[in-house]
Order: sequence, then C-alpha cells, then structure tokens
Amino acid sequence: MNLVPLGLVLDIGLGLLALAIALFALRTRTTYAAAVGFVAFGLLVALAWFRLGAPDVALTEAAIGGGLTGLLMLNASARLRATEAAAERERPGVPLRLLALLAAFAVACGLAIAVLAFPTPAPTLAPLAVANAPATGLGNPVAATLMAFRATDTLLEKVVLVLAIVGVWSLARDERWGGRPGRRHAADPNGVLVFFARLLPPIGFVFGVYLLFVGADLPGGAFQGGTILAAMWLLAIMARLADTPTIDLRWLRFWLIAGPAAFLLVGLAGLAFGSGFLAYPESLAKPIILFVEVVKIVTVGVTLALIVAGPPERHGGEGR
Amino acid sequence: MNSATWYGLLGATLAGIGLYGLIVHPHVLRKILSFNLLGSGVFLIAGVVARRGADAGLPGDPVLQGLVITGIIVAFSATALAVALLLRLAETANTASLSPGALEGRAGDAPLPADGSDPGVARRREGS
Amino acid sequence: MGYLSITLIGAGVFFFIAGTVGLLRFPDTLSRLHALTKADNLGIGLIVLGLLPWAADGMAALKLVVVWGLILLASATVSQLAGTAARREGRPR
Amino acid sequence: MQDVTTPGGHWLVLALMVPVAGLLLAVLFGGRHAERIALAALPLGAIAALAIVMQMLSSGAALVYCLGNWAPPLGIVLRADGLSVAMMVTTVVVLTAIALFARIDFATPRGAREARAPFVFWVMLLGVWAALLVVFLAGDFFTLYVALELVAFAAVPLVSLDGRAETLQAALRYLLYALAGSVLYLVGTVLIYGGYGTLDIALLADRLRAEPVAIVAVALMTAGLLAKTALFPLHLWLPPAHAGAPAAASALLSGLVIKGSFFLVIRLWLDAFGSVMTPAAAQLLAALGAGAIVVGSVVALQQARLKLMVAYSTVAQIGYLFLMFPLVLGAASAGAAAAALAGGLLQAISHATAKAAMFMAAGLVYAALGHDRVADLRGAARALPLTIAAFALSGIALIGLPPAGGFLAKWLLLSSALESAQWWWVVVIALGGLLTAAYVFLVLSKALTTTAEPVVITPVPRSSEVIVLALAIVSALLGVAALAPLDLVLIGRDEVMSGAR
Repeated sequence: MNLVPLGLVLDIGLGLLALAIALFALRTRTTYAAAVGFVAFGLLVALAWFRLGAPDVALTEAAIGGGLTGLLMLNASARLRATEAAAERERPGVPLRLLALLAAFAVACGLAIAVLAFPTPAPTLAPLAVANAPATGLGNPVAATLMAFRATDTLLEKVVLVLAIVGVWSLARDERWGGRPGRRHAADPNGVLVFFARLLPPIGFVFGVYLLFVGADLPGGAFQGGTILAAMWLLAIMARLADTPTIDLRWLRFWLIAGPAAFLLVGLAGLAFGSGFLAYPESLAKPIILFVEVVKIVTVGVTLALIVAGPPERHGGEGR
Repeated sequence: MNSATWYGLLGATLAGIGLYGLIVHPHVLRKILSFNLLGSGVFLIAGVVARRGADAGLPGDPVLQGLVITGIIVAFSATALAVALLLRLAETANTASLSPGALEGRAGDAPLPADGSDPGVARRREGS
Repeated sequence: MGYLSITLIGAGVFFFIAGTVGLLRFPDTLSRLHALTKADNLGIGLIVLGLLPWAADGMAALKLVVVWGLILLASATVSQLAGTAARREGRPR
Repeated sequence: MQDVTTPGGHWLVLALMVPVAGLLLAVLFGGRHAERIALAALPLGAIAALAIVMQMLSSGAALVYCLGNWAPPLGIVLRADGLSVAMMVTTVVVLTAIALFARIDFATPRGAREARAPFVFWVMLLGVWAALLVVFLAGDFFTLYVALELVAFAAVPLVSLDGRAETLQAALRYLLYALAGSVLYLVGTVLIYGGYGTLDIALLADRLRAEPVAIVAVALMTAGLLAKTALFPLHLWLPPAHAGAPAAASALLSGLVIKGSFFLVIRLWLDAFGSVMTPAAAQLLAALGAGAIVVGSVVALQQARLKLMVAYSTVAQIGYLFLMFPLVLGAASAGAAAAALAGGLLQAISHATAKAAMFMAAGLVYAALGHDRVADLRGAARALPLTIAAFALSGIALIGLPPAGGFLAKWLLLSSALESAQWWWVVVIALGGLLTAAYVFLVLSKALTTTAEPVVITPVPRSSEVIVLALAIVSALLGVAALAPLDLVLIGRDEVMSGAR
C-alpha cells in the first residue's frame, strides 16, 4: 500500500534535520551559537538511536552527547568570547582547505562504500549474547556485554575516566592545587534557578537510582544513572546550594577510584578462587554485578561532575 | 533504501563534515565541536551495524551497542580534557588558536625558554 | 477515540510550529521567549493529552504525565533565566 | 582457531593489573605516596614480565587468557606472543630508568603538601605503563581502541606539565591529532565488525578477505594510527610536544608512548590482515617511513636547540620502524620475513632505550648549563663527562654502529632487503645512518671542544648521570644481548610467518 514506509520518511526527516543543524554548528559565526546547535544535534542523534533500536545508547547519547558535552561547550564558549575575533581572522589558506576537503571527501566516500557493501545476512553476535546472558543473571544483553562478556573493556574505560580527571586537574595553576574546581557561580538566592535546583535533584536522584536498578533487565545502567546524578550535583553547584569539594579530600579520591577498584577486586577475587578474572560464579553473578554497579554509579556521578567542573581554580577557603 | 542504510550514509556524511571542520577551523573550540560531529557520525555507523545484526528477538546486536556506550564515554572524557586545555591556554596566552603566531609578542622566540623555567630544571638545581 | 487523539496531537503540533515561527521571526529575545514558552507549553500539553489514550497501562500514562511536568518545570526555569540574562545584558538579540 | 586459556595465562592478567592497581592507589593516597607506589610497582611488574618470559620459553607457544572465561567472539582475550613480551620487558626497563631519574625532578619532600606536577607525573607514568601493557597484550581491536585512548589520556598531560603557553598549545595539538587518529581507528573496527562479526585478531586472521569493507577499514585504521605515531607527513605535532615537556616526560613520550600505536600497526598489518595485505601497499607505508627518515634527519640537523634536535631525530627514527613492512610482506622466504620482523622490533626496542637516554641526557645538559643551544655546548664534555658519554652511546645506538641494538636491527633489515631484492630500502637505510651520524657528531664535536677556562655549570646529581649512562650502555650493548632472544620474538607467530609470501 505504502510506496514509502512511514518510518523511513520519519528517519529521513530526522536525519536531514540533524545534518542541517550540524552544518549550522559548523558554519555559524559565534562559538556560542555553535554550542547551542550542538546540544540540539545531540538530542536529534539520541532520537536516531531510538529509531535504530538502541535505547541504551539513546539514553547515553542524550545524557552525555547532548547534556554534559553541551554544558561543557556552552560554558567554554562563554569564557572564550574574547578569543573569537582573533581566531576568526585566521582563515586557513586555500591549499589547506582543499586538502581538508579531499580528506573529508575520501573518508565520507570510503565509509559510504563500506556501508553499502556490508554483507547480507549481517554477521551478528546477538544470538550468542542472548544464549549466554542467563549465565550472568542479567536480562539486558547490553548490560551483560558491558558487565560480563567484555567486562575488561568496561574496567579499562573506568581507568580512562580516572586519567581524564587527573588530566583535567593537571591544568590547574600550581598554587591552586588542592583547591576547589571551577569558578564561583553567581546565583540570586531567591531566584528561580535556586527554586529549580531545590525541586529537581530529589526527582533526579530517584530517577538515577531507578536507571541503575532497571539496567540489569531494561535499558539503563550505572553509567546512565551516574550521569543523571552528576547533572543534579552540577545543578546544585550552579545554584550555589552546594560547592565543589577541594580536590585533596580523601573521600573524594576514594570515590573517584572506587568504581574501577571494586571491579578490580572482584576480578582478582575470581582469579584467587579459581573461577577466573572477572568471571562470576553463576549463583553469585547478579549480586556481584549489582555491587559493582552500585559503587560505579557513585564513581561515575562524582567523576563526571568534576570533569565538567574543571581544574581547581579557587583556594579551599575561598568558598561560599 | 531502508532506514539502516540511510542512517549509515548520514553517519558517513557527518564524519566527513566533522573531519573537515576539525582540520579547517582556526578556533579550537570549533575543532572540538567538529570532533564530536565526527564521533557522532562514527557512532551512528556503529548503530547501523548493530541494527543490521538484529536477531534472536533483539532490535540490534547488543555487543556493538555496548561498545558504542563505552565509546561515547571515552569521547566525552576526551572532549572535557581538550576543553580544559583550551581554557587554560586562553587564560595563559589569551588565544584559542594553535598557530604559533598566536603566541608571538608575549613569549620568547622558541618553544624552550632560556631562563630554565622547566620545573625539573629548577628543582634539580636546588637539589644539587 | 483515535480521532480525538489525532486532533489533540495535531493541535499540539500547530502550536509548536507557531512557537517556532515566533522564535524565528520576532525581533528580540524577550518577544521570542514570549512566543516560544506560551505556544510550546500549550503544544506539549496537547500532545501528551493526545498520547495518553495510547499508554499501555497506568504506569506508562503516569510516566507521560511526569515527563510533561518536568518539561514545564525546565522550560519555565530556563526561559526565566534567559529573560533575566537578556534584560541584564541590555542588548536584545 | 578457538582460543582457550593456556597454562600460566593468569600472569598476563597479573602483569596488567600491577600498573592499574598502582595507578588507582596513587590517586587515592597522593602526595609522597604516588612516587613510592610507582617505584614499588615497577619491580612487581618486572617479576610478572619475567614470569611470562619463562612460561613462554618453557612452552614455546603464545600465552592466552580468556577474560571472564568468555571465549571470542563473545568474550575477549589477552594474548602474549614474542613481540608482546619483548616490548613488555623493554617497557619495564626503560620505565625503571625514567622513574629513578625523575625522583629528583618530581620529588615530594617529607611533610610537604601534595604538589601538582609530581602527583600528575607519577600517576601518568603508571597510566602510560598500564596503557602500553594493554596495547601489547590485548587480542581484540576494540580493547585496543580503549588502550589507544588510555595512551593518549596519560601522555597529553605530561606534555603540558609545566603549564607554559607553548606546551599547552603543543599538548592541545597532540590531543587533537590523537583524537582524530583514534576516531578513525574506531570507525575501522566498526566496519570490521560489520563485515566479519568479530573483533578478535586471531579469528579475523582467518576471516578477512580483500573486500571493500575490509579495505576501507584497514585504510582508515592505518591513517589513524599513523597520525598517532607521528609518521611523516603527520609528524608536525611531535617536535614541540616532545621537546617542550620536562626531560623525564620527554623520555617517556619519545621512548615509549609512540611505540604503542606503532605496535598496533604491526598487529593490524601483519597479524589480522597478514594474508590480505599486498607488498605494494606495504611499499607505500615504507615510502612514508623513508620520507620521515630524510625530512626528520635534515630538519634535526638545522635545529639550534638540543631538545628539538632530539625530537626531530625521533621523527626520523619512527621512519625506520616502517621499513619492515614491505620486507616482511614481500619476503622471499619465511626466514627473511622473520629476520625483517625481528629487525623492525629490535629497532623499536633500540630506539626506546637510546632515545629515552638521549632525552634525559639533554635534560641534564639543560639543567647544568641553563640552556641547550647546540652552538654553545663547548666544554660540556669536560664539565659533564658522564652525561656526554651517555649522549654519545645512545647516539651510537641510533646511528646503528656495532655492538648496538640499532646495528643488529639495521643489519637484519638490510639482509632481508637484499634477499628480497628491494635494494632501494638499502639506500634509504644507509642514507639515514649517515644523516643520523651527522647530527650526533655535530653535538659531540661541539661538546668535546675544549675551552680556555672551564665552563661554569650548575652541578647536577651524580646519581642522575649514572642512571642515564646505564640506560645508554644498555642501548649500546643491545646488539650483543639480542642475539639470544631472537627466537623468543618469534614464539607464537608461526602462522604469521608461514603466511608470508
């Protein structure tokens, strides 16, 4: 009946809109407008992920790609306003533009060729993942991939986060080491932002923890939940209801490493008791994974919020 | 054409656009933004591969979806590190450009100062 | 039932488009916000109303209502902040 | 080929977890403890590396560990062959020398508060180590992607450790190159998965065919890795980044970090794509290497600053690493392929030790003289005999004079090139040796010139000089020691070698 399926029309519209916003973000004059465009782009891409049957990724993309990355960009563009004019004058020469065009064109064409040349039927590990997910006690095969089949990748990715926060801190000025990350925010104590920051975090907290617990069987997990927690904390910081902790606090350091450390300890325990590194005995798999996830959600929340907050810029006493 | 192929071609285009911006834009924040466009395109292609692998009652290949989640986290960390470096550069030298000319007129003539402001050098002198 | 739903969603989409046209056509930040907030809040409400009959169960319906409430809260806060910022900067864009 | 955990495979996990645990503990305890933890982890890591070597020598096969007891394609494995353990041992040796050297630059005195630069340095030293171990041991292309990112996240903060605008710019440029490189690598892995349904290198070696998907994938991954390895013409980020960092960090970056992405090129071209790659494609890779040798050496000759000269020398030496690809893939016999592979690996090991020693020696010269202008080095040899001797010995290793490892490496490459009648690489290798000799002798001739009155210097700790000299001696004697483990390098790689045409 339908010559063109309705779903495809929706997908094409969504894709064209995303493409238009990407081009806008690339070409618009101010970095601020580009950052705003990027947030919108991130949300559209999250929708595309839903259309691609990947709600776990969609949640992550919306929280990270649109949310936290957008926040970083908006914040940075506000602080970099003074540098824009000078950079704008520095137009690259024609040879470089041609070279870049050539490289971009080659990459895009290569990818398009590969996309069209994918074999049919497509190779997939979905049946294998579904068959083996019960052994992990997890009903969500994406969670089983992250926490069991490829758990070591997840452990290493947590180490990436630790290196990232130390890397961000490394950009502090020497005399500010041990101080509080980020600038002091100005907020009207009777303003609407403060009201919002009092109202939302309890809801967000519940939602974050909910994502953690349903993550075993439905889309969600410690990472998406942790991102929500980070966002709530950042909101409270922006409204001056809370302040960033000084970076030399022992509890802070503890929570930064707790996620990968818990993972590592579970792995080594498996090695010591003979089941193998990051191999969980079937009867204990679910409680072990839940333990790691609970620790991880705190680590992810603290780490992401502090990564966004930036390097220490104020002395510990120079607080509220 | 089906939806998966369309998103695949979209991903390829976004990757091209992102790579172009990454090379050409003089302002580093725009380079970082372009890098994220490039990353989104790449992740979309991964989503297409996952979608094509829909089987066993799942809407997509969960292994690849898991990989994309890891990839998004890593890309975010990279963006944050780059933004922090950029803000520090702008604070120190009031520029957001990578061209050597952007530093002219305020620092020495070359990447290495003659005054021994290498922290290791200073320490080694005291310690000896 | 179906027609009511389609009518509600259609009306919601109309208000969204109206709000977007206002955003694009109005001359300064405050009038743009004026167009955007009013039309969009109405639009989202109508769309949620139109979707409610399609919810699988009471829980799903409740989630839709919560989403609606959160959007109202967030857009009210953000537009208030944007308005304050625009007034403080005193250079309408 | 289905992978199962081999006896002794758990040593791979333990070796990898030493720096990971050390890194986490260093962040937790901070301050003086970061340094102590790093110094305590190094011997533990050395023990684990030696255990793997012993295990491999006794079994004569690669070690494999299935992580979480999940076998590929669903799970991932750690796999150590001869190349992995050779690089593991090199890494721990070079890191130990760097760590001992850095104890003076990055010390936290008793009772002092935690300071920024030492904390970051020790954490990132452990980070580089962990990242490189993942690169050497991972058997899965996505795990290797995470490893590449780990390398970048650990290396970039080392560049901008002193916070000067120039080094911030260099670090940012490096980070952008690294990010572009890893995203290109990542899209290649995605395409491979789309075409073949696995990312396990051993499984892929059987499945890959010369089809559009595979060709686009390997092209993009290679481009990304070359950007990260700083192979000409993608080398522009390297000299300011490596020359601007503090000496110990430069040694880490130039000696070890760039070997990570290079090692991945080996995995990609010789292991996964070994049966697909044509010698013609490898000629292109080596042609870029030849360009690097010539351009890097010539620019190095023109540098007025010692550290920049050493950094450009790295650009040139990276080129040598890529000469082995056409020699392995186009080898006339399995023996010639093995010789070329061993030569290429030995070149990497030789450069790791020699360049780390050379950068630290340059750092000592800078600290003592207060500058590193090549033209004003007169009298340096009398004032700093041990340091200049270390510079000379590491220079000998870079030039490739006997008995240095560089000599054996070049000899292996040369004989392999002659055997497969690729005489043009003989010319490149010889020319590169001459150019290297030119800039090393340029520095030495200045430093050995005597002056009427002794040069006034700020004394540097004798212990630092001894450490640098020791590492330089290792690099200069590597040729002798390396005669024995040549077989070790080839353990677990029989299939690869027999697959060579």
